[in-house]
Amino acid sequence: MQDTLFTEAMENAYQVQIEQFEGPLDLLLHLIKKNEVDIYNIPIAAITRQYLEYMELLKELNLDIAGEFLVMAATLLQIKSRMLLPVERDDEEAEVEDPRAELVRRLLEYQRYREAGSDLVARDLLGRDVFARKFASSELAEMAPEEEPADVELFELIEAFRKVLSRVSVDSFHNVGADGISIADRISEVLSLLHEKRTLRFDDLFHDGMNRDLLVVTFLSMLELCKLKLIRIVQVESLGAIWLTATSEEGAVPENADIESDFEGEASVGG
Amino acid sequence: MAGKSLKAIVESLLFVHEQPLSLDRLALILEEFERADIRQALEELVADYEGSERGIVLVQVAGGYQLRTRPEQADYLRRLNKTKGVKFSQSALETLAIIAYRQPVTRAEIEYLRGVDSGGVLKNLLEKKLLKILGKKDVPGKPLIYGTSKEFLELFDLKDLSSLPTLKEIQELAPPDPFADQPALPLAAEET
Amino acid sequence: MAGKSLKAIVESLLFVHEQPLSLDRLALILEEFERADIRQALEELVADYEGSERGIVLVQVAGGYQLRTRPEQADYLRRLNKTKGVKFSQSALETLAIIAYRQPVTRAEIEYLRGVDSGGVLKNLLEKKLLKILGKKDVPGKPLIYGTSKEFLELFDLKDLSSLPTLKEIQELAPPDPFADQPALPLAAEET
Repeated sequence: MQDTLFTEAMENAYQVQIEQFEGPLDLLLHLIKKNEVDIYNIPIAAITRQYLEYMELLKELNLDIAGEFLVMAATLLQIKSRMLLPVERDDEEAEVEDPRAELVRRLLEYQRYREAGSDLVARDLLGRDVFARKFASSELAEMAPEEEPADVELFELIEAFRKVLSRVSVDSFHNVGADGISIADRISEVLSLLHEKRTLRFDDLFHDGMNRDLLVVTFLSMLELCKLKLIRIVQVESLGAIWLTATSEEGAVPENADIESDFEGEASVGG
Repeated sequence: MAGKSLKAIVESLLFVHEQPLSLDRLALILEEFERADIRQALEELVADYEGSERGIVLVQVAGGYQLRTRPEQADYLRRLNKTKGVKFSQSALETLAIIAYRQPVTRAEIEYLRGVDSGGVLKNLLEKKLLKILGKKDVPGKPLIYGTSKEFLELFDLKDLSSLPTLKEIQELAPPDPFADQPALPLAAEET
Repeated sequence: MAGKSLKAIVESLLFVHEQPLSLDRLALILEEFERADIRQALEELVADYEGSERGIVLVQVAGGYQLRTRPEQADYLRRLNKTKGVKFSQSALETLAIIAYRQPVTRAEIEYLRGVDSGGVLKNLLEKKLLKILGKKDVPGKPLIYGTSKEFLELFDLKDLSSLPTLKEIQELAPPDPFADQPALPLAAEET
């Protein structure tokens, strides 16, 4: 019991320390600093030993070792072995590079960006140190445009596409209707509901308890009804509720549904 | 030194707060100051803004104080809205995304993917010249087929359509990793 | 009469606009005024706010002008909003710094410099809109290239990318560095 407690305490202690390292470069910089050695003349054997000890410690603690740490361990060992080889004197003009040079460059560069990062965060950050009016002024609200203003980024475009695809699972369409309700049945159900209520919320047709097949059948029924021009599906505002209306009923159709005339070629949605 | 006085503090609070701030609320926030001093700071600020040739005034509304633009400025402010450039709703973005990635594509295909009528959005995107009609599809009904335009590429600063990032590339950035516990072997080629 | 001068108009526009306003944009909105006059109005406003005992300053940031509170006021404003503001992890900061100074940059380059997988951080920074995808690099594998966004400049109070503080030179520590000036990274095939 005592033992377990002790080990756990140890583990926690190490974990705290381990989390400080962002990666192998971070760890190496730490070791160099701790040993107070010249970064241009790293005692590679000693540093490699300490690095491997640290890996060993992680392993003993049963902690995951990220692949990058192992790659670096291999690199260090490789440098160490190259340091042991005698320098060939044959071709004088091509100066042989110190095996450590590449690593030193990486470490220095990494350190440079790490410092730049802390310089960045020490600036007067908007929302932390300085504040701007990050809300739509009431003066503008009265004359606001209908659509949300947005500087759109490529990433947002992809995210929008991803969201669409996640809503429509393509393979769910392949195994429809093995048992349960048919599209034709569901169509008449939707129609009779619409007959009673004139307009329906899209969400109302999907209940929590519905199985996947019924969801798909319902969705396909709506598409079919659209195709047959028996219903209209409209969304008044972005992210707002989606409504179904029977096309025979004129009144309740929101404004932005007046597009048919602009798309004669598309009027008969078909395929 | 600027910015340290109570007046400056009150001004900055009024500046960043969306709703009017009452004296009570200010006194609560600025607990180390006297209520009377805060009141005086407010009065001075009202006078400062009123007196000089300013675009902003400090007014008393709805039981509090609020910085507002002068009514004379309304015409100019309205222009700000007009020149906001291309605007995107979520539905426009979705539609644009589908067309960008699935072109050539018909309206029916777009609506199939989105699950909602997309005529209005399409019209809007065509008007903004972000889309173009590529022709008619050779199927019954001869539906129009859509693609993205040169302006689309310009908007997103893309050289050509092949520079559009794929969904896969984004998903690869941070995939749910089923092998999280298995570190890559150090033997593998250094591909990081 | 107050509020009619160009300075007052510019002030009110700056006041209501959420993002920094550039001189170009202002010149477009205020078409009946001379660009030079608008510039002068801006300069006078900067001086007005700077000189007096004010809680607000007019700063140049992200390619435009924006009214902001003074850093000295931060403590009081935090009481109002109860916001802690943005928090950055070490990895997010490292990654941002690399991208800010080396853009356009690929994921492989970032990971080489950091020594660790950076997909998750990249995705996170993209979602926070601090980065943008600039397109694809014209090398085998066509990796995506990244840069910082306007929001990045706004957040870090930077006028533009050239006002980033200069990177501390390696030379300070060492003999003259033959590898200065951002050498191309020794990455083989650019596969992310």
